[in-house]
Amino acid sequence: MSMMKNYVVETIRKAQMVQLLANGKRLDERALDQPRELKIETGVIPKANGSARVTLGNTEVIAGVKIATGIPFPDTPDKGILMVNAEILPMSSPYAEAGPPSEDAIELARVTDRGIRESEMVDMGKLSLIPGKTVIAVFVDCNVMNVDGNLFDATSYAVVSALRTAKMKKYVIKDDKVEATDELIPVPVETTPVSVTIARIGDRLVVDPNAEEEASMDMRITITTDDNGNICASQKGEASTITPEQVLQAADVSIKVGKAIRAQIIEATK
Amino acid sequence: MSMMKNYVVETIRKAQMVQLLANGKRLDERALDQPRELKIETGVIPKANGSARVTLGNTEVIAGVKIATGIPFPDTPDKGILMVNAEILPMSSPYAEAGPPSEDAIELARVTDRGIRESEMVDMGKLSLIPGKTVIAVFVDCNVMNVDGNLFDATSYAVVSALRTAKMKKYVIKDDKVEATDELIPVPVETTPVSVTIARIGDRLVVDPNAEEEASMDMRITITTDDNGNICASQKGEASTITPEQVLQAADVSIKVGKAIRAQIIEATK
Amino acid sequence: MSMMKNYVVETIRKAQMVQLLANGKRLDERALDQPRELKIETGVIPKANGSARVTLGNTEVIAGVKIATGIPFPDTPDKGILMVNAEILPMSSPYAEAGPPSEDAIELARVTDRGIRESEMVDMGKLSLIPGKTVIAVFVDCNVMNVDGNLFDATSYAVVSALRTAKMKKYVIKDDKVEATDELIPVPVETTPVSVTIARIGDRLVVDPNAEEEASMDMRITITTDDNGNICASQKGEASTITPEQVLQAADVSIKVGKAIRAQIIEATK
Amino acid sequence: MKKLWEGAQLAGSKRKLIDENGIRLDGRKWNELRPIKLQVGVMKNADGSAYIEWGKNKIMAAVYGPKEVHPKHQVLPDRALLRCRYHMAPFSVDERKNPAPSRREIEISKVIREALVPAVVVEDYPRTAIEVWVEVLQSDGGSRVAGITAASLALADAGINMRDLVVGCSCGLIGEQVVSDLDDTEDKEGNGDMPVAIMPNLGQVGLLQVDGVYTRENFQKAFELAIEKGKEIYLMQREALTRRFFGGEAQTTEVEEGAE
Amino acid sequence: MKKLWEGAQLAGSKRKLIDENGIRLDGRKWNELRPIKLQVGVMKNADGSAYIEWGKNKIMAAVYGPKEVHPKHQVLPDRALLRCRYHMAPFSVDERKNPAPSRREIEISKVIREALVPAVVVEDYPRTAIEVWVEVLQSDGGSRVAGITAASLALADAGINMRDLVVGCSCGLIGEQVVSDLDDTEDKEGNGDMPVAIMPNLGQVGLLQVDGVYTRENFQKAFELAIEKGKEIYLMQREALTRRFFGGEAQTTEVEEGAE
Amino acid sequence: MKKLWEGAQLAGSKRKLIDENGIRLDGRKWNELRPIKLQVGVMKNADGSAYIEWGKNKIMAAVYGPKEVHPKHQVLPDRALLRCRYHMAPFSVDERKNPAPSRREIEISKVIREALVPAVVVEDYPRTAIEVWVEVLQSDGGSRVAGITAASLALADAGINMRDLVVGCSCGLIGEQVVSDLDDTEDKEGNGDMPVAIMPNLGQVGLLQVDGVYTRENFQKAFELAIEKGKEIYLMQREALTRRFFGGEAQTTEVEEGAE
Repeated sequence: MSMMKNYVVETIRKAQMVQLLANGKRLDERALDQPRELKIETGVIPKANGSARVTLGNTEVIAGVKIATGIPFPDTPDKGILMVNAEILPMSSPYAEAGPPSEDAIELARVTDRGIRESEMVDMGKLSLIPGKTVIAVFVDCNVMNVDGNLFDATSYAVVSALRTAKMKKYVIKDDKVEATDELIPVPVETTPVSVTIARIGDRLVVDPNAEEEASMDMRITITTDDNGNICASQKGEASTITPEQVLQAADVSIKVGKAIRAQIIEATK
Repeated sequence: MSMMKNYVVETIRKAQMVQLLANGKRLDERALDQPRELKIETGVIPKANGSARVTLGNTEVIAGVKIATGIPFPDTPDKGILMVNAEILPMSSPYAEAGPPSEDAIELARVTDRGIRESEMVDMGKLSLIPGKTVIAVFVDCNVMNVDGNLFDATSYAVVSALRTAKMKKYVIKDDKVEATDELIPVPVETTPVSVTIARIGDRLVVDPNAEEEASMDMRITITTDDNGNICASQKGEASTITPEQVLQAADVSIKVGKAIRAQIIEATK
Repeated sequence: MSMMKNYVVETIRKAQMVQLLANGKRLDERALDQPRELKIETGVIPKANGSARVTLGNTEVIAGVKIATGIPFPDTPDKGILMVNAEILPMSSPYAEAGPPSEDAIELARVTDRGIRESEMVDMGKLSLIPGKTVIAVFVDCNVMNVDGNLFDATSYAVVSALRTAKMKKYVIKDDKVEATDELIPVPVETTPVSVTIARIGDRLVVDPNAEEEASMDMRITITTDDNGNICASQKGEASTITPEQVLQAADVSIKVGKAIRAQIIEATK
Repeated sequence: MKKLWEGAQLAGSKRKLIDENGIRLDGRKWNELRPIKLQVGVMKNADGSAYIEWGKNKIMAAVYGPKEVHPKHQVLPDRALLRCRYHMAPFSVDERKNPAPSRREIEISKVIREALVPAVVVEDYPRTAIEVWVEVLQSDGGSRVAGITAASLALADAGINMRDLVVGCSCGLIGEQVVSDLDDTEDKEGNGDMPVAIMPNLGQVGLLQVDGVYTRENFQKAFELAIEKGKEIYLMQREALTRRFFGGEAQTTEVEEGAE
Repeated sequence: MKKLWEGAQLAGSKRKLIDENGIRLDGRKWNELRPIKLQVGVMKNADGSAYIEWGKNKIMAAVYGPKEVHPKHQVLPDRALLRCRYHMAPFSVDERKNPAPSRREIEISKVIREALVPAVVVEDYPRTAIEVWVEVLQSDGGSRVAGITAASLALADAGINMRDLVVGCSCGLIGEQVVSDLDDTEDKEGNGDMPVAIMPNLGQVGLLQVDGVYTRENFQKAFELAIEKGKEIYLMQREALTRRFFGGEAQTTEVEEGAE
Repeated sequence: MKKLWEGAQLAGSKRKLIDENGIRLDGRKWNELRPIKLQVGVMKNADGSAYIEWGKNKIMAAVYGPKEVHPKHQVLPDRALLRCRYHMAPFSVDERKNPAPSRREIEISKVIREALVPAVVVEDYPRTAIEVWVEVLQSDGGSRVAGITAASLALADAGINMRDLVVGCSCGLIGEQVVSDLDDTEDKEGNGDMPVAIMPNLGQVGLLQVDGVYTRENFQKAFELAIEKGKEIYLMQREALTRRFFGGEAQTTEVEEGAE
């Protein structure tokens, strides 16, 4: 009975959503290109070298940065190591499950990682200490605490905010050995990549879909831009297609919306 | 049919057990604080550095010690390594299964480990060879061969007996290098921790429950004591509670019963 | 309906097969001791150090060799490392599955490995660079692409052909350090082991069973011989038995058939 | 008081964990608690949730259920199946922790579950599952008892029928001195840790684990202290629930330990 | 043309990936494809299959289905379940790859599936599974788009009803120069890679991923170039299918890129 | 006899495994067995069990069943499903073994199962599972044949209908000399190992594996020797079963090899 009722409610909501969208409106009264309220709190995990708690509407992600020395990869002997990992906690939604990372969690981590890496946010060359032997390794782990759509952007903002505020030990080289000093310095950040995710519902593109909108969307595209408004990463999602025109339209929206969000992230992480 | 018969038999046995316990008696005629017959055979696995086969009633456990040199953990550079592991073999009971260690096997290993570690049975400082670089690593693996209740105590007695009789190579340091000599010396044992497990059936506490008693128990508590009768580890088990009075009562029982068992272990492992 | 039809067809085919075999004939008109057409193509994976694509009838296997330097096993400090691995790709048959290697894939890899290793095909002593420190490690990975019976022989021929044509860097020792030169030299091959698999259907032994024959066989035996016609590995398979006479008969068949196949492999890998 | 200090010395601690005046490194007396903050109803999706800060512990607990059981063969015909996962975020400890569950986390998940089940009226929810997720965002001494304390609030917040709340506190030893509520340093460099969880109104103990070497006397003293402190924290739990259900917005219950 | 060369320099490439005359290391112009060979119907057991060689990529795709779904609970009542695995053979790359699926392979399997599903008339096969296996035998730049290109041929070869073929091409950046179809070296030492998969007749994009830093203008240029080149490869797909179904024996379609 | 010694030398053995008089390191002649002890019915819970000491091998085999099959989809409608696990205790070998099953253990489990199934009247137990657990407590040469020998006794002890017992023996080469029943040292430093399992009354071979390089003549000699020695051990199996069922208490059958 109650499931039937839910189903009816859901069908009505969806019809309502599509009708509203035809008039350029959304159920939660946002404009089509308007993201939900973004809140950023940094330093929430003092034991981490950097951390941030981000809420994007009701979607909540906590990112923590851990920094240590490590051995460089053989093909990049003079570059540091950056790894972004994400777990969609079982507490985050009735559909999430405990266990090894799902396909969705792996995609989330890799797309987030790509936005950071490809924008060259962190100057990896500056993380090299003794080329081929010792570099600085930066691990960013993300806990998705609550799911209400658009994990990609919330996770990306959390990682960027955590990295922008992370402090690491200053290392010096003495007699070919790496020594940690007591001085704390920031991670060498060069740009602030901003991910913007756009969903297509019916034939309309909407920015920052919430869970209800995601349930009705048939396509998702995430586009990340850097300080110069250049596009540095993208990922089309869902088992469906997008037209070439919509890709270019999404790019323009991402550049525009990204600019405003970047200002907000920079403000919150000064 | 046969299952129904078993169910009837079981219900009758349980009623009988509770009635007997009310009169301070057990189905197998033991006193409430009387453990089953304990047999300890050492040196059963000559290829191991130490070993013991313990039977506690029909519960049977074989423990084997392997000793090698290793690298110390970063936070304890001047201490050796001790690891206790346990497998509840699929042959040990109709309910055990092959596969990765179950939650029960992990708890069994960790509680056994805790009794050994916290009592400081093995002087870990004496297992250090070159601080920060080389230490002696002691692995104790336990095979639960047959399950008839109270794995905690049987496993603990097997580990303690194996360690008490283990022989390791004497190592010497030459030119900053560790060299093994032909001399065999005992593992530096400082005390003999004894685990005593107590079950509550109805409102009675009984020592060393067998499988039939475990099926009727609603609470289990394991308390480990050292040579001085000090309490060095404990674990309450089962999804149920114990009263504070019962905890203290169990502590007293554990000290008393532990003393007798310790004498028996020492005798068997001289 | 279609399954029933298949079942009927299968039963008729099988009856036909057994009747034919009684007259020394096979459904595909081969003689009992006649393997299917063997095709060997080498160098199919230029990025590998050696490679071969083998088809034995419709069974197809691709083997690729990767060679690198490594640390020797402690018990063979002056010998190189050889590892043979096999994956039965999910695309290879409707019955194969994705996931960790099945029992069948593990047996396939180990039996193939054994034939190479026990025949001493590769002179492992010549793969030692600095005893106890650096040796050459040879990895052979096999992809079973299509299954039509007798994976053992097809996989073995692919591995042998890939190894016979593999080229590795010549290494020199300078100041106790291993240096790779630009010169490419062959892997030190000493003999050419040939695996011959024989199935028993009814009371007849047939060489190189195809999938249809395997479905009707009740026993399988694989015997590997070297250049001198010596027997260097064997594996009886399937949950059934073989008579001692059949073992000896199979040995003779393997020596005879193996000789012809060896000539073909050597010709194809010159 | 000298005795305390000697005890700490004898145990080989590198630092004096308690000074000549019986004051601990963070300024607490032997029987004081670290600051505790509790918030109930903080997660949007979960059926119930609670957040606890206890010393440097930052722990989120969330509950889903009663819900359908998957896989089916785990269904209990006469009661709810309670699942529990205690998990540490990779950034929660000094050195990054592998996100896969460790043996330690598997054991703690088990003892937390065993402490919570007796408080839940599981027979009211036959054939269902109740899931309790405890996520340690930052870890300090006593994270398992903090997790239990939050988890039982999350169960209450989810409207699950309960016989009592469950509340935990860990006491232990510095040298031969019994102390309450060890922090990370005291846990590592001290001489014993005894996490205890109780159902305060029913006078029952649901979790008891012991590390260290206790005389019979100290064992009892530490155990009884843990119960006593648990009862104090229970008052904070009640306060937090009251604010949740009668105080409108989810609010923080922050009770600083008064003088003893 | 000088600009191109400077661009490549600025990006810190060790080699000049494009010379003063706009010619790439392998002799191609900025908008040329590497040689592509296609064969359909090459595997005996699979219901459909296709083999592609594209530059140094050597990739086999095979399809099984529609078939029964196991485990049952994954059945989709109104359409087929499409499974997809993109996997690299251990010998396919310079350094031996562990055969267990990496995170990269899991992600690529997902995006390939999401690019193929819209092309399959999944509603024609309710309650069944269609399995697509993509095995990279030798890897070069663009293996995922090559895999998609082969996989959609394998689906067609299996007789699965399709709305359109799916065809992919990857374009990208060397310095600030947009180039088509990056090979392994250009992918690693160049400045951006943008794999795109399209349904050419329906004018739809099924896969889009972007690496690198693109101005808005270059983004559009690379994206549109990928679509244009995809349409060229589609002609090769058609040719390969025609040979498969009307040319008797499975034959190789080998189309070398002409001058632009 | 000189020939033997040369053979051992040629093969690069560090020690002479056989001396000038044809005597092996442990004093055995070429065709002697190590001491074997058998005990049937030693485990309390298992439906059947047997313990074997063979040289330094110490192996326990236990059988459960016929029992219900889980998961259901593995049910065989017309016969019993026989499961088998050969497992080595971590302390069973010189260097501690990881308790997770190795590829070697998985293969040996398979060949042991394939040697046992033909001896079990599986069609008498349709839709059931029979589980055979072989645990190597201490390992020496020939542990798989020792395991089979014990496992078939455990099956008999469980009252499972059998066509014959299964008994194994491993023969092999030291240099060019065929020898019976290699111990660990001979297995590692010798020149070949050939484990064979037979059903002695039915004259059938259920397991045959070969390592080493054998002339056709030596192959036959070693194989026939393994069968001959297997038949000797079969007498010990019968003796052990007789004691089990007619001799009251579980007793040890200990047969020392006489002169040949």
